[in-house]
Amino acid sequence: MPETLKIRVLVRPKEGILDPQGEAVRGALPALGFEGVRTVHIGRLIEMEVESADEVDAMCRRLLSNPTIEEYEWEVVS
Amino acid sequence: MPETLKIRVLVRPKEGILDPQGEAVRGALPALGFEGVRTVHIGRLIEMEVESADEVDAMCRRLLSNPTIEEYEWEVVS
Amino acid sequence: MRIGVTVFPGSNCDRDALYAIERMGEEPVELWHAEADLKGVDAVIVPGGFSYGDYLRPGAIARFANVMGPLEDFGREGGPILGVCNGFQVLCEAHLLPGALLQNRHMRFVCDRVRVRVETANTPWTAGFEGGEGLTLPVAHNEGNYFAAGETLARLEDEGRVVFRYLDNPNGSVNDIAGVCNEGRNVVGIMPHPERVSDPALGSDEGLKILRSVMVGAGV
Amino acid sequence: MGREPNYLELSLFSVMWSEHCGYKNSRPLLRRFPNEGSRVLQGPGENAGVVEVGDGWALAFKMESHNHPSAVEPYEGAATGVGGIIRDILAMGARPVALLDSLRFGPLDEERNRYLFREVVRGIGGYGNAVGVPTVGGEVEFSAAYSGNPLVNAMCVGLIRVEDLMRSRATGEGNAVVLLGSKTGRDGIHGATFASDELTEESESKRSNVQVGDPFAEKMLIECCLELLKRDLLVSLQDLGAAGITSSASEMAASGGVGIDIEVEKVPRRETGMEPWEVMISESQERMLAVVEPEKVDEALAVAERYGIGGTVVGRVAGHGDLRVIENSEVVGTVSADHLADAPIYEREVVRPAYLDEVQNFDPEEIPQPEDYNEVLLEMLSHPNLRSRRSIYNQYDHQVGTDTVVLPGADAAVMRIKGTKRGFAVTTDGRGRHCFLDPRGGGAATVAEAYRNLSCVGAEPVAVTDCLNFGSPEKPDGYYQLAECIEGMSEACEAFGTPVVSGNVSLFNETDRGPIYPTPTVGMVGVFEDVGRHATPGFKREGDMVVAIGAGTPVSLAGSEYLEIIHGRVLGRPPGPYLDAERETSDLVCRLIRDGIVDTAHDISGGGEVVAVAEMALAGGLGMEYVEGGFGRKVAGQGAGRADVALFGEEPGAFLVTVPWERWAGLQDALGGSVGYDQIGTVGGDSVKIPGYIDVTLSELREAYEQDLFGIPGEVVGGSEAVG
Ligand SMILES: Nc1ncnc2c1ncn2[C@@H]1O[C@H](COP(=O)(O)OP(=O)(O)O)[C@@H](O)[C@H]1O
Ligand SMILES: [Mg+2]
Repeated sequence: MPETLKIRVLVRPKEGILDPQGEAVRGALPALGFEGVRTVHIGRLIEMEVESADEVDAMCRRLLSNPTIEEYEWEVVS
Repeated sequence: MPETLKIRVLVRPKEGILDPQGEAVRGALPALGFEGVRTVHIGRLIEMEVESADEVDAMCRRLLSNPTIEEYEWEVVS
Repeated sequence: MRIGVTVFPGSNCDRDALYAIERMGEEPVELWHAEADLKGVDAVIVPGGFSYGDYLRPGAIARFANVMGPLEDFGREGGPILGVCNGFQVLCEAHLLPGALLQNRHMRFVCDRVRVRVETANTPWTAGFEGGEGLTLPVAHNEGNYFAAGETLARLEDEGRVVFRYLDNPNGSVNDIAGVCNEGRNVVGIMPHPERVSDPALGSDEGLKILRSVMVGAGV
Repeated sequence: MGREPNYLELSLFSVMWSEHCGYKNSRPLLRRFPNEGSRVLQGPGENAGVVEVGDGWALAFKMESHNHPSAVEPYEGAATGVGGIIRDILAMGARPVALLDSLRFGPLDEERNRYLFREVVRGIGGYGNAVGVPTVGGEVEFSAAYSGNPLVNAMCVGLIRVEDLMRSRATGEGNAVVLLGSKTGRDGIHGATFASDELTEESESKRSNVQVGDPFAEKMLIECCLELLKRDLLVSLQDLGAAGITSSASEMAASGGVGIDIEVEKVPRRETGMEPWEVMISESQERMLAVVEPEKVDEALAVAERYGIGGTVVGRVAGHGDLRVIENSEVVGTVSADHLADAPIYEREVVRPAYLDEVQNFDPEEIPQPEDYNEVLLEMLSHPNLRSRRSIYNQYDHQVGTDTVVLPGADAAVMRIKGTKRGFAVTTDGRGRHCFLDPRGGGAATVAEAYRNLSCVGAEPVAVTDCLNFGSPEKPDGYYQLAECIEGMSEACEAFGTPVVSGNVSLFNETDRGPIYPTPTVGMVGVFEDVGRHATPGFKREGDMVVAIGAGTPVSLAGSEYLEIIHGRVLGRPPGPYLDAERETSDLVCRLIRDGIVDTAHDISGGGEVVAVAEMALAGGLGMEYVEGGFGRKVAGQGAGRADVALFGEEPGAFLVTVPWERWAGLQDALGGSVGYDQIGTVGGDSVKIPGYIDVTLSELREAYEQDLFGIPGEVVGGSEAVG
């Protein structure tokens, strides 16, 4: 079996796109006694084991994120 | 205004927990023309600006993750 | 008239759409996701449901299914396509329609009946209406909050491509948008479910008028 | 078995003989339930009960609890509860067409209870909506008795042609045993039950045994199994529930009088290093076990592939009567299937608890009468136990399938059967407080309430499924409550002609705060010959006469919502049951609807007559004005005396219906007999008016009634729900 690479992809809402989950979490924090949190944004974490990293960027662009509303970054973790 | 720290939290299903999203994506990839992907796991990315990192761990435990089925890690990004 | 209904893994309003077409007296044709074949249909409905569980993002995976190739060609060549709910999400993901459907602003799934206005009769799926008519239609979705970036939105409005607008917005959609069409006006996406109100036995058949409109355009 | 069992065999026994699978505390009591009737095609003992509707159609239905998993992880606990009950229906060969949820939580002023409530509702919606089965009804109540021990009971109804009924009976030596659906992981295997030296404390905290639902996999499993049945490829079908392959295989073997060999290494796994016993008892979700004739195996596996789900031959039907576990050709465990499926039984003495005398000792004279009846009505309507459930059921897709004729919010859901004029109605009901105050009476009242709810949509009630949620049967109070509730339910089922055809038991519902209220919940199904002839509670026409119909049974504050909400007391012994009179009244209302005389009906239930009127007014968007002296049912002299008793008191067996003037004569002809009735007022205007007592506008009523159940001001979110 070929060696595999561990890839980590982070997908987040583009700036200016509504992020109701992030809003809700930020709003809930003070009541829990957590002060001093300015912003919260919630996105997706995708971790994969792949045989080659060649297609990772295409996957991110075409499948794992929706460019209309999201941006992504990825890296090889190990 | 005090300086803020950028925090990144990654939340993923605990070991042994079914990850239906990851399974479904992995299962669909070959048909979409993406070969060579062995495993896919999907979790949450949370990015925050905070005034201090003191309480980040407590926040992860109490609000940002569900400790029954999820694990988390966090770091100061900048 | 032969009207196709795509069936993706996880579609769950496919049978309802097929049934509504049958009630119209037309011929329903099932279009299985794995087959790259539209079987010569005259129009296509991409039904609601949870294709691939809505995992990752609603419509994100379905958009790559084999049936989508010929469907995209059909759409580009002017064939009438109606995407309902998850079908709307699939068509946006496939770039047959502009914009995206975000999570409902209140972050809850919403199943309800809402008032909607038909904004234009100039699409194959609204040809049977006068513009401005009101309808009561069921909604059932978690990601129905329509979003399009500034210029795209402005163009949609300028070109009269907002096809349906909510009178009581259930999800936070920009400009109360409930449905839009493509530049060619033949591809329409709508969040509410016309097929759920196509039978007087369930209290209303207001939705049939949308499904029947496609026959007006086809000169049937 | 003649020798010491090995570790694997012990673990099989241990799970199979747990209360959940073996019913060792409840089985003797359950025999009391009547379960025969002319429409019954399948009584208890199968995956679900089945009744005949007509025109060749039948309904399979069952209710099941997922209380404990939901207390630990509410979203997934509720979701997998829905998934599990759907597979029970599927195992009968039926297409699941309706879901209902019967829920209990502690009061919403506690954060943990709010969290459990919100997540359970999200979980039910998350699963049911995606799997494409409409959630058409249910019920919910809040009481301190359920704090920390929520009840999550899910019911599913499936539709099937009579000739297509499937049974979970393995037959035919040499037939293949096929595992369908998701891969097997360590889900639901509790390190605590099976001390295993491999698992260190650290690895325990890093991993989780909680089951996570995959509605997408379930949807594909449903379509796959229905296709297999349509193509006649199955000998037998069984869902995998508690105790996984062990329980399914041994039940299939025992009921077919055969044995089954499982080749454990063939079971597809999600995790590495699983031991045979782990594979055998894993509770991984979204799996089914099928028996297939050898020559049909290839076609069956091809169907599974078309639907993108796993399909693997994991064993054979054998001539011996054992469940044998084989790993790489070596037998690693053998137990007699009969033996496994036949857990030992405990019978206990039934002793009346002392608390009953205390709580039943109630003097209504101690209760002060209200000064402002408007305020009381508004306070009652805004209480979580009486408030509109819209904020719950609007999170459930209740229309997918386009068969829902009467949507949630009525007394029962009404469903049609496409291609026929027929239909069915379904409701779930439970009366925990009443069962606590009087277990036998409460058990009967639970069944009677369901019967009324079906009657007032116009359906003919036919059969019952139930879920017995109780505290510990090992304590005398708990055992008494269980035995007495069953007795009361049985008496009512006999009187009403509605046999119990399926059910489920959930015992040991206790926390350090004590046991829950004894809460048997009932799911009842009724049928229509003409589903077009149904009624709903909402007022429909200005000028309709509002008529109260009753059996002349007493109205009382004992155990009422009014007593608890307004006066903070849970006391008294609610009147009844009066089973014959209740049946007569209910049947009469049903007949009025079937004959087309009445299209608006509602039973008088929690909150009493005025709450019922307010609900009818709000549902229809029309007010009502009482005739002078009409308040408080005069029906057979009830409600005389105190106004609060008349207005807010509860009673078994009373209804409100409306008719236009032109049908008044028809109504009177039909009523006559021993059932009492009175015209109490007229539909119209935009307020509810009872001269001398109540005058509230619809918008005031709506403001109280339509508050969001989840929108508690200043609430705090916990866990992952805000993010997940
Ligand atoms: N948990 C729930 N899920 C779905 N529907 C519900 C739920 N709770 C209540 N409902 C809907 O609201 C209606 C009224 O509920 P309830 O007041 O308990 O009715 P009743 O007193 O007639 O038994 C139910 O029949 C059902 O349609
Ligand atoms: Mg009722």
